[in-house]
Amino acid sequence: MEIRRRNLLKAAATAGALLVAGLLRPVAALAAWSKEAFGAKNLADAMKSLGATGAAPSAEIAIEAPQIAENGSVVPIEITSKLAGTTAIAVLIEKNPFPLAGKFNFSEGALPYAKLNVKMGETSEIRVIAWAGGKAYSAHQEVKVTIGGCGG
Amino acid sequence: MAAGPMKMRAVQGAGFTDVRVLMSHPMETGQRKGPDGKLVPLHFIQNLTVKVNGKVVIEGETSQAVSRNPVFSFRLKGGAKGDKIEVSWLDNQGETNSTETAVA
Amino acid sequence: MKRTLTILASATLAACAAAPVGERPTVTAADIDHVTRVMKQDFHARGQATMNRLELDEVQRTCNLYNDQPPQDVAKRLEEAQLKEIKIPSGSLIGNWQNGEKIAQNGRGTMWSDKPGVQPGGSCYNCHRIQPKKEAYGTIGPSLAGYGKTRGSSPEMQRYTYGRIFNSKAYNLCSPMPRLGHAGSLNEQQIKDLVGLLLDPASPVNQ
Amino acid sequence: MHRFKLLGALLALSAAPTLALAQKSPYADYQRMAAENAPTELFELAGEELWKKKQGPKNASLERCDLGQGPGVLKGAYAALPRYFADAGRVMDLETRLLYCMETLQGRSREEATKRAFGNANQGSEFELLSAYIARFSNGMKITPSLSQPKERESYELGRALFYHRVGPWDFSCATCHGVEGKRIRMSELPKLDDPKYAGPLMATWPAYRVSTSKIVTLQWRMNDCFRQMRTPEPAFGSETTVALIHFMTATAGGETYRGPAIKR
Repeated sequence: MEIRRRNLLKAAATAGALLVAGLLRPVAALAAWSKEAFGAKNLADAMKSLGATGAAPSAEIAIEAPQIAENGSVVPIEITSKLAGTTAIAVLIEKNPFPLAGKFNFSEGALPYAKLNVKMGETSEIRVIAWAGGKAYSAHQEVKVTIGGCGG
Repeated sequence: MAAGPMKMRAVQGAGFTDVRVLMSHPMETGQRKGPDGKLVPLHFIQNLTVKVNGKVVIEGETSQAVSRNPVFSFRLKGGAKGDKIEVSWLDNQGETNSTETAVA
Repeated sequence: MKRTLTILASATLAACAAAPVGERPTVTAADIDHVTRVMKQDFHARGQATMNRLELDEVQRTCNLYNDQPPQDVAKRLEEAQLKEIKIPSGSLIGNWQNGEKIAQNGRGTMWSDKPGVQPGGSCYNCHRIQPKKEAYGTIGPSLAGYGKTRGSSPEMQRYTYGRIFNSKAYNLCSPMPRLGHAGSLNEQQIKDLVGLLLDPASPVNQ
Repeated sequence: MHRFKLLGALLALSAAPTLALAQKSPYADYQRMAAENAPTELFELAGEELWKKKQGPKNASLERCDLGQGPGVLKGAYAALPRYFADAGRVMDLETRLLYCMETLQGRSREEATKRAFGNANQGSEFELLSAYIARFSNGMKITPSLSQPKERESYELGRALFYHRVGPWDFSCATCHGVEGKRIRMSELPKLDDPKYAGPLMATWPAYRVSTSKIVTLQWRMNDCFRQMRTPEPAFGSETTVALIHFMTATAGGETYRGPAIKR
């Protein structure tokens, strides 16, 4: 394994630390980031920005997540779409301040599958949207979040 | 860990190649207070790119809701021993990192 | 320690490796002193956690000696002595249950990491179910849900509840519960507020 | 470690009901999935760098450190600790031994090396990262802490006595929380650590990536933090007290298969 560290942009980032995040956008904009969808504060707005309003429920989308999570700061989820020709999958956590957690576009050569850890502020539905043949489909699963600890 | 090292493994499975990639990154939400009582600025990975032999196969966009020290697994169709896999990320502060490995 | 060690050395290896499940070691006064000696040599004061915290009082010493099951006469004598130390204020002991709930939830205070001078909480939810609707509760102590509903709030019950929080060891010498008043962790008003949480008919504990 | 083979087998049998028990926990699925997807390897990688890094007045790495299996031998080392080390004249757990090697091989002072014994999410401590790296080499092996030397039995007995010793302003002992079956503090299940049925699965998964603090936590840290919550003064890193407690609990877990570094809540 080889690790390469590229800090070319770090100097710019440091210099810009006092500036609002928006000014750094041009750098990030080199790669697309759906600012509007990620900035949406509720599920409906996020779905709208993603062009997924009215997504049809589908049993072909599998969500594997624990029913109860001991700690909301790390909730493992595994998502798979069995819809033929799936081009993208998005994960939304309905009760989070910003529901959209991630969106993955798959090209020829990748399977429509992703496994990741997400943060959940409270018990919430996890909604997964998959796009196939230009249409959006959706599935959801609830994850209960326990925030325990002794306070010590 | 602060933003820094990455680690990746790509292993052939049944008809696909399993790629697991780990990244050191604080994934700050901008809502957490640091030891000084001040809010720690928003700092999270926004873009993730997976390439196989130089060709982009997955483009991911992520938010601050991805957990600290992100771990992602992806699956590639087929895949042969020795295929070169490259994963890179770019965060909202312009930091970036990448790693590559060959399918084992 | 020496005595136990001699027994061990002559025992089989298996017995050395892991004591029979649930069986506590036989403890002598010398063993307790040995443990205290080792701790004094290994520990250092930090923040408000000073070294005198390693000294044992008679209750701790007795409970350690008898593995929390002292003979009845020994327990009774010490319980009575502990009971005498409880200072129960006059008048109603039912304080503000809303404040009581905050104190019951608060698990901070008196640790080396806590700021000195900040009034500690009672850590009650760590071990007890209290408000039936609050789910994050511990189970080391008995459930206190509906505590006042079944017991009423007579002056006698108020005094008992106050005393039990002030010094649980006065009622059950080797109870796992801290002596919150006796240790100086909770003050009079805080204990009254906790009594309120448990006994006030308006408290969610009794709904 | 052949002398404990029989014992290990016996204890393994007694630990068998543990699996069914673990499945009863409402968090079993969560814990399994989180463990599969934990970033533990990142910390192991950082630990490997520290193991090989030349530092201290002697500008030496730790690669010749003898963890009990010979200089530099990592395979199975963690699973066979704590044990007595003749060169140091005392029983040591992994972290205490690492400190010894930092002092002897690297020429560092105890004070300097333990200045930051426990790290944070931004930067783990040397002991935490090294522990994660070294423990990995014992994954799949049976836990067999040594008890054949008189000093080892003494340490075990001291740990056992400490476990039940009530002390401090709140009268707590380890057993107050970890001596009864089926109890919780808030929502956290409390393993009964003088019982192989609970000590086995627990000790088999330290050190671990702690989800709530995003860092590797070690047994020395666990001892330190339990005493903090018991409201006592602070035990010194690698002290006789902390090593003895670790020895007692590891011996109680003897025979269990080590499966760390794992994850914790």
